[in-house]
Amino acid sequence: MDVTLLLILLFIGAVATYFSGNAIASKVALFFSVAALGVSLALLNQFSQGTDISFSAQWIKNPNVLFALKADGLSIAMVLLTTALTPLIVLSGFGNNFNNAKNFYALVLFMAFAMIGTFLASDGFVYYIFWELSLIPIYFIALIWGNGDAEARKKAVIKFFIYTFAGSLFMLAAFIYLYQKAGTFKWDVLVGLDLSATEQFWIFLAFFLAYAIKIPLIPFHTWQANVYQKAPTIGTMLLSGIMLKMGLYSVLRWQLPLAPNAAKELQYIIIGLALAGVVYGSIVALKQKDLKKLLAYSSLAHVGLIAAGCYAMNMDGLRGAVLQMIAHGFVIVGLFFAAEVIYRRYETRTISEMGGIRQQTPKFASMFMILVLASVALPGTFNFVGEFTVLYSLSTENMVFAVIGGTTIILGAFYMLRMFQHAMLGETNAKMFADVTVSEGIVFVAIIGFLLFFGLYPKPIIELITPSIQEILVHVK
Amino acid sequence: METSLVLLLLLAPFVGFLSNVFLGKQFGRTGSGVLGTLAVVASFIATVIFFMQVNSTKEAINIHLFDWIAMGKFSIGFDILLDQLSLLWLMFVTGIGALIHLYSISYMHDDENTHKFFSYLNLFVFFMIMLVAGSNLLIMFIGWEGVGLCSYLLIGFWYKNQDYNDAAKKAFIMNRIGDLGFLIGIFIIGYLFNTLDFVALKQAILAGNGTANLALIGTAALCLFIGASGKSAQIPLYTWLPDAMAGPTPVSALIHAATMVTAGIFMITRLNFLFELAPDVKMIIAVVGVFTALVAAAIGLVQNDIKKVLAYSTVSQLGLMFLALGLGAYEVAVFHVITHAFFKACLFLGSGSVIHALHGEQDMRNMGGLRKAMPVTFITMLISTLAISGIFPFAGFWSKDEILLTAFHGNTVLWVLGSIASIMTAFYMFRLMFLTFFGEFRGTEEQKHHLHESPALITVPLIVLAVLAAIGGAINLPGNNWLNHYLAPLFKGHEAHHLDNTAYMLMGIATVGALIGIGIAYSMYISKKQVPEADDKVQGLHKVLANKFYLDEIYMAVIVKPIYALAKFSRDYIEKGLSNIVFGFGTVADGLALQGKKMQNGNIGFYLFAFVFGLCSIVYYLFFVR
Amino acid sequence: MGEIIFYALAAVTLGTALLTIFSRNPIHSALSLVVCFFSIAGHYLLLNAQFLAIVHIIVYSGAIMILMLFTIMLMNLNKDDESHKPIAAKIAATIAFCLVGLVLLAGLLRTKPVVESYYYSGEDFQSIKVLGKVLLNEYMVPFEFASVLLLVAMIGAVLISKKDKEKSLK
Amino acid sequence: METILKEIGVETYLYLSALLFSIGVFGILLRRNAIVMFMSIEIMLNAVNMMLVAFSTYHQDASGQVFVFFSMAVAAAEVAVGLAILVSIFRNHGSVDIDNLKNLKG
Repeated sequence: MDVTLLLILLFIGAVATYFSGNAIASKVALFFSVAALGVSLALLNQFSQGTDISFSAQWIKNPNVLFALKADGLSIAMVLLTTALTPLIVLSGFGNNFNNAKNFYALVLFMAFAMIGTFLASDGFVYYIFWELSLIPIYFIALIWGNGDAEARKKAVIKFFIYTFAGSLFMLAAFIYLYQKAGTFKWDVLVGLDLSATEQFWIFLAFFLAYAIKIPLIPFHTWQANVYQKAPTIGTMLLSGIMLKMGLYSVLRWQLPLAPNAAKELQYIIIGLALAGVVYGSIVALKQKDLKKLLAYSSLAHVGLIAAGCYAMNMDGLRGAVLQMIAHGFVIVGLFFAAEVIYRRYETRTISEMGGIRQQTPKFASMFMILVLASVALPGTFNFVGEFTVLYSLSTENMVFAVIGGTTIILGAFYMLRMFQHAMLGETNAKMFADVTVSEGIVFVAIIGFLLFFGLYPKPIIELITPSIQEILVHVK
Repeated sequence: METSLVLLLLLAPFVGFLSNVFLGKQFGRTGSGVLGTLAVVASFIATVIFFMQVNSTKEAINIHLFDWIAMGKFSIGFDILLDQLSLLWLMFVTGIGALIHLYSISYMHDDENTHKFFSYLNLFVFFMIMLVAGSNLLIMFIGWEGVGLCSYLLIGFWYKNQDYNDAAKKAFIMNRIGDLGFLIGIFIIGYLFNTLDFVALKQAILAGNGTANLALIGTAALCLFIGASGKSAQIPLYTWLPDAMAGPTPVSALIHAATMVTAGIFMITRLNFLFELAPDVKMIIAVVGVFTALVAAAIGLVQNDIKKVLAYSTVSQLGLMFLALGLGAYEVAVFHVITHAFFKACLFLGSGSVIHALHGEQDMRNMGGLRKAMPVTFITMLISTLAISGIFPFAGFWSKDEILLTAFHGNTVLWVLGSIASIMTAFYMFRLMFLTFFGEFRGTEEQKHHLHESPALITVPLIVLAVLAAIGGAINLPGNNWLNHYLAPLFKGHEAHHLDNTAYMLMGIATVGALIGIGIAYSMYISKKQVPEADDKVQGLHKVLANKFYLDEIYMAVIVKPIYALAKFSRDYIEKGLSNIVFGFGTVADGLALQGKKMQNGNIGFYLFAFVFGLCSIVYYLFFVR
Repeated sequence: MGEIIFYALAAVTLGTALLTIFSRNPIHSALSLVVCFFSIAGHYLLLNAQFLAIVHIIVYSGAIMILMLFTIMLMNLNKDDESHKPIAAKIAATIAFCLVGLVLLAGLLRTKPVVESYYYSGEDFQSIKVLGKVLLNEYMVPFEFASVLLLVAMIGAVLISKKDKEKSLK
Repeated sequence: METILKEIGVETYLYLSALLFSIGVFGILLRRNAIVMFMSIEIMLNAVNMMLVAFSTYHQDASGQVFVFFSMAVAAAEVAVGLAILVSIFRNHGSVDIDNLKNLKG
């Protein structure tokens, strides 16, 4: 058994969902996503027993492209993040009625397929294909099933598409250049190349543009808030929960090992940019009226911190970044789902039109509260483990970084609690708020359970990712 | 055996929390209260057992539960350290905690969310135990943030009132400002010593490893102190504590008087070996402490809300404790923490009893003459008031006197300021007593009709605490110094002061000062029967004090408003601007296309000319350039 | 002798070419061009390419120019009705003329060293017989393609110049 | 058989054809009558043909002449189609003045 099984399963799932009826599409998609989760857990089991679950075969002779999928701890962790979130994301759609549900869920599964491919690919060409492939489903999901004015949505989504696509083109150029030098796209060979300082500089910048737009770092983030707001919540979850992590993962997997010297050269500038994103995102989030937009900016702040950890380029930074990626993936999905749960009942995303929900559904309020607390990295949640590690790594680089990055502790609490107060507390709302349904409850409980368990016992994940991070660090140093 | 007992100590309140969250409604209001109380009592019993053991063996108990976070150069275990200091703290955390739980059964009986209240209280105790018993800085930080969370939840317990929610949010965020300092301190310590474990840290410092960079150690100590000042409400982060009185009164007693706010003192005491390396920071601590004591006492002089008076009194007393810490007299600070926990908890619970009797009335101008209606409350509060004022032989006398004695030996200016603060304490506390319990009742007829002594569940904790407030000083009487000996393993040979003439003189001065304060209060509120004026009539210094030196307004104008303005500006302009830059690329491409379109003007002559020109260029290149 | 004939022919060629482009009347242009083509055929003869000279006369002077004359007459363009081009176009045309001339001449001047080394071996390479062999052996496929091309051009010309039926009905 | 090249050299032919080509360019830019422009194109084509023939003789290689042969075939085809197009344009517009034909304008 190797990792191709996972890809095949998800692809078949997407096709099967497409050919199933609209009525059962969500269930078919759920079945396949759960199956994918099971397979990925089985793969994890094999991997931890030392079995090699990588896959490699010649795909194209000229240019020399290998269909190479490499599963190390880091990839498996990201794959598990995807396969664990996909069922939850599919399940979270159970409360919505989508037109052409079969197309919708097929796209969701297809997106999971492409993202897993991105996480696994160890051949630059294959990686690039999966990277761009993941853009297509989310484009249609946001465009067709999004909300709000159709013209504004179209504008936002097309901007997103062109923006990210344009950024990726530079990455493609960098890959082609590397191919010229190496005669192959294979990761192992590419990272072993001996590149001059100038070459590294340009390659770093080319990759940086692609990733800075995807992650996003300021000032490349302008697509984010609008798309998050306009996309259907499932699309937002896919984007914020997993797709952002593609950019961060790629920084670790491709950018840093390929151009380590350039990365060191530009380290302070980029960490500065990332941390500016932390502060800026937090401050902009303070005055957002739309709940989804607020969460989008909070996401901007959090990924800024993760990116800073990546570019700190030491053990703690990278490890903390990976932990925080996973933690943030879960918590942001939970938070967007909470926004969706409110929307289903109140038909609004404007915070000032909510309020007083806690009295009506104490259960939902408690779960939302825990997610908010996880998002502000309260110790005991998984987010704290990641955030602490990242901040510590920054402090070993430069204490000023840690202080600036640490403002997220204060500002994050500021905007999240402010939002929570106005959305959930206060006098009982006149509008009816039905209690959470079973499917909604499962999503929340699964996410919260994950965050709390690994908050206290992150050791399995740390042990899973550490060897591969060490391998990356070997190339970086 | 030890491990399971530790688990009992740690998890009993957590189990109480869980069962109250999930099953609290089924238990009923009393049931959930009893459950919560029993959970804390279980912890208390476990603590007592450990206390006896450690007291006899003199050896700390260190238990490794599991590995938590692995860092690059060190790993952080989920470890519990039960030594003299943490057990002492646990004793009064769980002990007073149990009493306050008991009290709350009656106090919160009429609330619709009683089970939630108890679950939060249990959770608080759980986190407080973590804070105290954690064997490294990060476990302590879990507890540290956790108690902040519980404080947030309990201040905003009546969440329908947005003012209360604001107070809760303010408390949480101001705490977090301190927490950032704490975290930075942790980072520096980890960076310098490659460990966060207290025992290892102490060994490293005593062995002189990693202590070369004194400036960095000083920074770490300062950052940790910022953390402490956030949690323990010192200048400039104290403004959340008076607002925190929005929570139910037992919460104020437990969290905002007896336990959580002393976490800062605990942390500094815990890391005393580190602070000893940073004398400058110690000086800062002492100065901040004494100024906090003064400022808070001054504000306390004119407050009319009974709980606000107590809140400022707490801030002021905490300031005195920090003064002691800054002077290196850690055991003195610990002593005052303990006595303060007794009498301040008693005072808060007493004020709760009064508020309960008056159906939520908190303004002292509408009280008076309650002495006859509520004798038990009156007596217990009187004892505690005498204790806090530093009247012989109550507990506060001994501890406060030791602080002042230390200050006198350390720095006379600090002593003078500390003494002034303590005279003011005597004044405003007796002002509170006189306004509340003496004279005529000034409330409505309806309230007067319902005046009653509180039930036993309320009075019993009061009596217990009052007794402790009366005799609590016995744990560290001069000459006996049990506490000093008990804590001796923690500190680097700090000699207790001998009872010499100076000491007697200072005791005399302190007592006389306290009596002067009481006398002024007596003459104003008993002899002249003054009642504080309405808020809008006060003037001059009085007005400044009544408005708390306008500190909240200043913070609002200097910090919060600019951040909001920046947020609005960013949202409305910077975001749009950045977005327009991105769209700008599109616009430029569009414009170029338009220009290019113009070139396709359909004029064949022009095309041909361009063609010929291109041809010439190619030929030129082929023949002349290459 | 040959030199004189060459220069006379060259003068005729250039002169009629200039006449072609400067004549107001398209008919005059066409007639000048016919003369021009004949002089070019003379050049071919000078260069010993008799077959090409004949083909040239047949194709150009015969077929193409007749076709053009017919077209001109069909369009009734034999009167001088062409309005003047703007002065800018004239300047542009002059500039282009100078530019092309300059570049080409300058380019060709540079090739002089190679060009000078002419010698004549006396081998027969351009008689009809040889050309026929080359054409139908070496250039067999292009030759066939050329015939296809002509066929297609014929069909295309007929189709394009056919009257649009619907339009004529209107 | 002796050729003219012995006397004047191939370069003279090159100058001649270059000048002829330039005249063609001149004409095509100067005139706006599509038919005269056509004639200019023919002049240019012939300039090139002439050069090809000159070189063919110079190198004593038949290929150059074969090429001219093909070039003539193409020219014939071009003229046929081009004139057909012109006729069709004339029918629709009533003139062959290229300044009136601006449908290509973007």
